[in-house]
Order: sequence, then C-alpha cells, then structure tokens
Amino acid sequence: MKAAIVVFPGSNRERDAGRAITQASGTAPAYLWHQDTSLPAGLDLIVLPGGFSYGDYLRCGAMAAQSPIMREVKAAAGRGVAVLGICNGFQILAEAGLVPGVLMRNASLRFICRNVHLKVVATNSMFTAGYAPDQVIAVPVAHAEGNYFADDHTLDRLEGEGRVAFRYCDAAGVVTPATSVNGSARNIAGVFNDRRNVLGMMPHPENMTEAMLGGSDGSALFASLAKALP
Amino acid sequence: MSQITPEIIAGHGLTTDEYARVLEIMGREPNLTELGIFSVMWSEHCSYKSSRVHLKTLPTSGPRVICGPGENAGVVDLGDGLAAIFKMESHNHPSFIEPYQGAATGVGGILRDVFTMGARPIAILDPLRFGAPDHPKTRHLVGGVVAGIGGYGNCMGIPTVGGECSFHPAYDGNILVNAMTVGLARTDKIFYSAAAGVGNPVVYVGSKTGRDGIHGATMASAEFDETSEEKRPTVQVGDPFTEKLLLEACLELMASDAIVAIQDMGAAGLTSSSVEMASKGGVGIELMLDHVPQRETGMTAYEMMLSESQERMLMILKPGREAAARAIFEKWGLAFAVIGLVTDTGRLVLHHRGAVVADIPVGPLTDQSPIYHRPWEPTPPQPPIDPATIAEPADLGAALSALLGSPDLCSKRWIIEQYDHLVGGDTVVRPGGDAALLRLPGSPKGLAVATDCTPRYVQADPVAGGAQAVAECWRNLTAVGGLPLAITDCMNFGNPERPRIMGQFVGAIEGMAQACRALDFPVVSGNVSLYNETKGQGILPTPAIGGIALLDDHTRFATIAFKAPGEAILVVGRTAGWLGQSLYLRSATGREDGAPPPVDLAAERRTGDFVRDLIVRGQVRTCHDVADGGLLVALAEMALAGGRGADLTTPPGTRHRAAFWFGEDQARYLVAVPADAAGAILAAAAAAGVVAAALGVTGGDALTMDGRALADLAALRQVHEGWLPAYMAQA
Amino acid sequence: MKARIHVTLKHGVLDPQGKAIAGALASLGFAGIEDVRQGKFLELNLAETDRAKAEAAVRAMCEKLLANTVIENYTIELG
Amino acid sequence: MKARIHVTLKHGVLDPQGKAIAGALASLGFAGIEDVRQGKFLELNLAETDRAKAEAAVRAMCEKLLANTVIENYTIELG
Ligand SMILES: Nc1ncnc2c1ncn2[C@@H]1O[C@H](COP(=O)(O)OP(=O)(O)O)[C@@H](O)[C@H]1O
Ligand SMILES: [Mg+2]
Repeated sequence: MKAAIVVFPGSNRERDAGRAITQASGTAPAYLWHQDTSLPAGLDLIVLPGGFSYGDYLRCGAMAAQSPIMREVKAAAGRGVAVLGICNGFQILAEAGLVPGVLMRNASLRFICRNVHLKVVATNSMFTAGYAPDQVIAVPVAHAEGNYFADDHTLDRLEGEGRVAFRYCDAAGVVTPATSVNGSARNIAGVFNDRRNVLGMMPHPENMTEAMLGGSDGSALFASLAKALP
Repeated sequence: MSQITPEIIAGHGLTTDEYARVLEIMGREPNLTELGIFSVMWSEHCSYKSSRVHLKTLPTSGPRVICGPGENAGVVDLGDGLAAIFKMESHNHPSFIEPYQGAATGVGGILRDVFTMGARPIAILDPLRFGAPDHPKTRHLVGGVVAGIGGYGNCMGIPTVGGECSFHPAYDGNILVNAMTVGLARTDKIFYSAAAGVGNPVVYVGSKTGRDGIHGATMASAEFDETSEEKRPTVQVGDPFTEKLLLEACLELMASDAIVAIQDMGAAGLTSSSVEMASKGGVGIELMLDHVPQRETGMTAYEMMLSESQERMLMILKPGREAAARAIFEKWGLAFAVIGLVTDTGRLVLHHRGAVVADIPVGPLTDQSPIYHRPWEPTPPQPPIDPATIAEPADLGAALSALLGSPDLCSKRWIIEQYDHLVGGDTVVRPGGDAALLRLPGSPKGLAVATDCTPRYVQADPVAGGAQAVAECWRNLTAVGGLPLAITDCMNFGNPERPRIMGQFVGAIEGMAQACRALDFPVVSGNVSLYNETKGQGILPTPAIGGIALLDDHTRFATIAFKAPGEAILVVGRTAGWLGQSLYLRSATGREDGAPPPVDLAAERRTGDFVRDLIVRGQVRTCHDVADGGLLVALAEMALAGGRGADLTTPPGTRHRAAFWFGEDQARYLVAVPADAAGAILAAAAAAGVVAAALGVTGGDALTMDGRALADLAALRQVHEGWLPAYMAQA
Repeated sequence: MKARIHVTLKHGVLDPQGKAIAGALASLGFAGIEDVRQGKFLELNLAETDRAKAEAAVRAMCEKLLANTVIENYTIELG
Repeated sequence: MKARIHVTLKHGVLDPQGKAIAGALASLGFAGIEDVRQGKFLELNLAETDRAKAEAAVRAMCEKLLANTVIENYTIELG
C-alpha cells in the first residue's frame, strides 16, 4: 500500500497515523506538505491526520480545506483513491465538501479525551471490511468539535445509502442519545462519501493498535486498507 | 530636571538601596528604558534575590545529570544517546486574573523552556491548587484554568498526563497554577543559551511584539492587593497555533548546526533573554530595536524591551546561516529578523530611531543583582496526635465514602478528560494512577512522570513536609516500576519579607535537600513563586515536586487497578496509624492540626527499592502507593480502577481501626499478587528488612472488612466520580 | 476601507454554544431568556478604497472561507 | 425584546484567530488585507419588554458571563 499523510500547519497526530499504517502494511507512508501542488504518483491512500490545523481558528478545518494540496486530494478522491480523514482530518473533509455535514462544538462545550465504544455500522468498504457487522469496538476520542450535524434530509440519505460507518454506542452496542459522546446527530462517528472511498471519522483508531496502549481495536481499519490496497 | 522620580523608582519595584546600586553601576542616572531593564532583571521573578542563597543548598548533581539548574531546563541522561529535558514553572498571578489565558500562557512558557534546549516535548503535568470550593471565585477559576491548560497543550499536540488538583481556603485569593513539561532530546543535540562569537547575528523569531503584559515580571513578584484586578490589560493572550509552528521550525533548524545559542523570551521577554545570553557568554549584545518585528505601531524602546508577547525566541546564529534559517521560519509562516549582533564590549547597547537608547554593562547588571539573606523564623512544632483521643467512627464505610467523595480525594476525571493524554501514541499508563508512563519512541525504555506535594504537612512542619513532597514523588514513580532519576520543583510561598514565611521556605528546602540526598534524586531545574499572599493571608507553603523515572523495559510496569479475583493484597511498609494532619482527621473532626507523619528516608528507600524490584522482575503488576487518606482510600482506588472489590482483614491487635485504615504513615505501598506468590514475597520482604503484611483478598463487587460489608463499589464509584462534575455543573 | 461581517448560523441549525449559554444564564438567575444564538463578528481593514470592488472582494472571502454557507449566513457592511 | 451583543477584543490584545485568518486570506490570493479582528456576536430573545430593565439585565449578563471583561469589550443594542 502506497500511503501518504498530509501535514498541515498544526497537524499533530501525523506520526501516530504513520505508525499505524506502517504496522499494518509494512511500508512507511510519505509525508506531504499542505502547500504541495501535486501528489506522488500511484498513491493508494491519503490520510488527513488529527490535530489543530490553523489552531482550529475560525472553524475547525476551514483554512486547511483551502490549502493548495486539497485541490489534489479532491481530484484523487474523484479518481477513486482512498482518503481517510481522522478527527481534524474529518473536519477538513467536511469543510472541503468531500463528505457531507459539519462538526460543531461538543454538546458539553468541553474537549473530551477518553475511550468510547463504536458500533461498526457498514462493513462494505475498504476501511471497514475487516470488522464484523455490528461489531462493537473501543477506541479513543480526543476533540472539542466532533458534534456531527447535517439536516434531516441528508441524515436520512446517509442512512438510506448505508454511508454511516460508525456510531457511538455503549459497551453492549446499544445506541442511545446518552452514548453520543459529543452530541452527534444520530450518534454518527464516521461517514463515507457516496463512492465509499472517502471516510471521515472523529475517533482515533491510530491510537488503539497495540494491547500495550490499552487495546488494538483500531488495527483492523488499517489492516483492511492494507488488504484492499496491496 | 530628573526623569527618574522616586515615584517612578517605586513604581518599578526598586528599593532606595537597589536604586543606589543602579546609579553606581551606571555611573550616571539611568533613562527610563534602562531603569525598566534593571527593574525586571532585579525583580524577584528574574533575580531570585530572596531565594538564591537557599536554593544553592539543594543537591543538583549526580551521575546522570547532564545539566542542572541555571539553564532553561534541566537535562538528564537516559542512556542510548537520549536525554530527558524538563522543568516546572508557575503562572499563579496571571491565572488568578484571567484563568484561561493565564494558564494557557503558563503552559506555553514552560513548553518553550524545554524545546529551546532542543527537546521535543512529550508530556505536560499541571499541579493545581484552588481556594475553598464554596468561595465565590473558585468554580470559575477551576473551569478557566483547566480549559486554558487543555486549550494550549491539546493544540500543541503534547499529552497532558498528570498533575494534582486540591482545594483549601488558603488559596482563595492566590491560586496556584504550576505546569511541568518533559521533553526528549539526543544527548549530542542539546542547545544552551550562552552567546558567543563576536559579530554573530542575533536573530528574533516567532510572533511579533506587541504591548502585551508590560510589567508582568514585576507583577509576578508583587503582593496582591484589591486593586490588582484593575491591572487587567497586562494579561497576555496565548497563541498555541503559533507556538506549534515555532516548535516545529526550531526543531527543524536545530537538526542543522546553524545555532550557537538559543533562549526563549519568557518573563521580561527581550530584556531577560538578551541579558542572560550575553551574561552567560561573557559578551556584549547590540540590538537595533527598529528591526524587531512589531504588531503595534509607535512602540517605544521601553515597551519593546519589557513586552511579554508570547511565542518568541532569540537566537545567535553562526555567520552566514541567516538565509537558511530564514527559509525555515518563513516556511512555517513565522517572523524572522536579524535584530543585532554579539559584541566584545560586555555591554547591552540598544539602538532605536537613530539613537542609543540604553547602554548597560551586562556583568554588573546580573552579578550585582541584589541578594537578600532575609530573616527567618522556624515554624514551631506541633504535638503529635494520640489516636486514642480521636473517637472511632460509627461506620468505617461511611467515613471512607466521605473521604472518597471529598474535593481533594475525588476522581479528577473531569480534568483529565479535558486534556489530550493520548496524542503521540506513547501513553502506556494513562493519568489517574500514581505516575503516568510513556514509552520512548524507538526504544524499549519508558519514562514515568509524576508531581506531588502535601502543603498541609509543609505548613505544619516545613522540613518534614519538604522531605515528604520529594519522597512522595519518588514513591509514585517507584509504584509504576520506575527508577527515579531527578526532580524539578516549583516553590510557591507567601511574602518572604515575613520571617515566618521565609522560615517555611528555608525549612522546605532543607527537607527537600535531605530527601534528594537520601534518595539520589537531584534537583535539575525549578522555579520560585513568592508573594502568593493577599491582604496578609498567605498560601499554604507549596513546594511542588515534579519527578521523572526510567524503566529499562516499558512492558514491565504496575498500575493501581486490581486485575484478577482471588489475589492476595499486601501492604509493604510500616503502619503505625498516624492521624496528625491526615485527611481523615479533617473529614471526621474538622481539625487540621498535629504533627505531620514522620519521614524516614532510609525506610523510604529500602521499601521503594524492594517494591520496584518486584515490578521490574515481573512479580508485581498491581501496585499503588499509600498517601492522602491512608490504606483504605488507596484500596478503594485500586478496587474502583479494576472494577473488583476486596475482602479485608484488620490485623489482630490493632488498637485504633480508623488510625490503622486512614492513618497517613509514609513509605508504604499496596500490592496485589497471585495468592500462591504472596508467601515468597513476604519472606523476601522480611529478608530485606522491609515490613510487609497481608491485608486481604481481591474479588467481588464490594469492599468487605472483618466479615462485614463496608461499601458497595457502585456506590463508592458514584461518590468518587460524582463530586467534581456536579460541582462544575453549578453556575 | 473597513468591512464588518456578521456570520450567523442558519435557521434550524443546532447551536450548542447558544444552547449552553442560555442554560448558564438561566442558572445564574437570569429569567425569561427565550433563545440565544452565537455568531461571529469579523472586522477587516482593506487597502481597497473602491466600495464596489471592496464589496465584491469581501463577498468572495465569505463564500470561500469566512462562512460555511452550508450552515451559515453572512452579512457585510462597509464603511 | 431582542438584544444584539458584540463582544470584541480590547485594543492591543493579540487576536490569534484574526491573525491566522488574515494569513489564510492572503494565501488565497486576497491582497491588501491590513488587519482582521474576530469577535463574537450574540442574539438574545428576552421575555422582558421594559427597555431599561432589559438593558440592565443584558449588561449584567455581559459582565458575568458573555464577555471576558479582562480582555474584551462589549456593546449592546436592543430592539
Ligand atoms: N490537574 C490534573 N491534571 C492532570 N491529572 C491530574 C490532575 N490532578 C490529578 N490528576 C491525576 O489524578 C491522579 C490522582 O492524583 P493524586 O491524588 O494527586 O495522586 P497521588 O496521590 O498518587 O499523588 C494522578 O494520576 C494525577 O496525575
Ligand atoms: Mg500516588
């Protein structure tokens, strides 16, 4: 798998993502700079990492979404290249219009860093194929603005098209408003674009890939990609 | 007519004697800019004039110490070419005035201290002390401070993995916001601040200079009065985004060999950085202030020299490296300007708008800064408390519940979860236990970090309390399996001009020095914050200690959580039942008195070495040190963390059950081990001269004692987890 | 020329901050607060002196960056 | 009654957001932007119908919660 991670000013989980990719695929990713105007040839996967691009100022992800490299990322997504946006990367994808919806302030208004449970809703993607349908996994979140919002029409469409990837739930897999850690509409933690080659998600699978760090439920996501994109 | 009136001198916090010394050094009357420079350099904050003679008595060297106090941060050898660089600092006064920005810029400042030496920061810790929960300001301060620390550290992408948070009315008017950063560097890539090389360029990088916090450094050294909330515009606003860029740009430049010396601009910004660089290098510095990147128009030399705008650094570059360095900083979108050069005059010379606006000999400015041997009085000892005079509680379980749900002992999850403690992907033991553990990237080793202090002990007996703070930090690091290497400190005290307060400071230093020596735990950096006093009411003396410890194998560690049912619970260390200054005494009787628990440093070391050895050899995976609240509180924390209970037995012959279970005797650990391993461990303890005894067995979903139910875990969890969120939810 | 821009959430879009502020005001004892909405207020200093050109430029800035037109409205005042 | 509140940073206080926005606008090709300051804009619906009482209440809300008067100024419009 030939992967690249885009570094924006203020990205801070690019090395975490790089480690998870290397573990899963045996190949270290390239790091790209937000001002690059072209992508390396033959990329299979582009990752927009977590962090605080532009300090989360104005709106999370808004300024990064306007970076020169995002034009290339959009074009690559259009060609079917896999694009994974984690946390701030999800916010950037949403601001760039690559996935629908917006990420608002957490309902508590506070930053939240803790393990949460996710239900894997859709396993028919190259990101999630390695999970069992409805599998409950534990991964951390670490964000202040992960409160997914879209209008009802959009939410209905996402659900109808099977484009909800993950939902916040409890340890038993029960999805209720109380388990929506940040207030996300319909407990949505991750969504696909219409071609399912772009995934935006708030939780951090890259920080849950080793038992030593408290669990390895995030590994299957990277392993799925490595398998789909040999 | 003289420009410098007695009012101006007093307004700059200089005494008549100090001003006389200024005149002597200058050989003429200083102008206002020069006076401002003397004033900040000679402030308590920059000159350590009240504390210096005593700080000198702390042990600061050891086989692993690469650089002790005196630089931006301390440097300790971790082996394999790696060094830990760390320091703690206070931002107390600014955080009281504006909690969010005060705390945020405190974190920003301590981060710069560490990365200015070439280290990538890997951990932040934040010891916090607030006033009484029912004081009208406390809730707002807690919310703002925690949000500010998270706001800065999270954005920087550095995990905040530990700290403290306690409450006491003595902090009502002076909260303590201390912040510690630990960074990692290569031993052959450490950067120092001594300027060198006549003609070398002096380079300014980072944010532009505005009129931020002018006189912040003198404010941090002045006692609070009721008008200080009026001094509002001196608050600085932090910009963690710019600091993140500054960090990456500095590390990128540091990978080359362009830098001769580098120094962050902290308190007293351009003044202290340029003076310290010149003074350490024994050279002069000449600055062209017109070239300083400025955010506001019409700034005077005085304002530029005293501005405390954040996120700035001063560097001396090798000649000819300016262009390469500029390219890096401009790539990261940061200001870069050559603003002066190193000279051989030994003088700080400032040019502005075509005139020399200051010309001061650097040597005398720093060497002849005032030093005070302030008069001090020892704290009168308090009598020990005989447990027999304290009534046994009707219900031990209710007493436990009251303690676990108290502001000081309740879970700090509400705080911990507002900090990104996972970014970096190296957090092996998360906050919430004794010490956090980080693995070192690309190495089998791990680094444990913790901060500790028990101010009520220091108040009652400064020497014992100072020793206890160091010992407790050493114990917390040991409890995860770390070999403690060195400490940093943040000495938070009241007004040193009061002999009683000065006596607390002197005593605490003496106790700390004893413990550092006995435990081979030298001080490599630190910070002093005096005048934490409002209307004559001083804080509890609070020498916060931050320590680091090394694990050769980061897979051999212990956590506090009970891991399996049926394990034997052992207490290692002697329990006498010490109630003086204990939280139980306060909770049960409202009393805050008596002598604090004695600190037996030899026993501390013997016990800790024994426990660490068990962890390192893989025989113990569950360990918790015993501190505030004694054995039963520690046991409850282990049960809650592991989600399983315990059946406990009071040792036969125990004279006072509450004293046994809640006493705060030092040098103790609780461990849980497979039942069939307990005998051998008890025998090994006896052979090592360490007191150890069985206390019970893990299992169930409650704590039971001597055959009777004590407390349900679910109920305990509710009181333990409930207090802080419920408190913060009130408006 | 100075531009003053108000960016507000569209009707029907959830406003967690506004909601939290309303709750906090109520618990501070302020009664009768029916609704709170929080938006942004931006002030720009522009070198441009031509009103029409400035207006067009600021509108483009809003569309491209300053507002997320999926959920936000904006208004521009020049002066 | 409706209250419109502007909360802006005091003069001379660093505005990291404004600074970053100005940089982003410049790199998007918008020239001649001399300065950007970001503030908050709040709209409140109040049950109160007496103008003087509403004004006093909103002022108290600003002092207590809505503005950080250490570094921010606020203005109130009622209507
Ligand atoms: N302000 C804080 N920030 C981060 N972690 C905190 C804070 N306060 C307490 N903690 C964490 O909560 C746990 C319990 O704290 P404390 O009771 O002070 O521990 P100990 O008694 O072992 O020193 C520790 O892991 C500590 O790091
Ligand atoms: Mg402990």
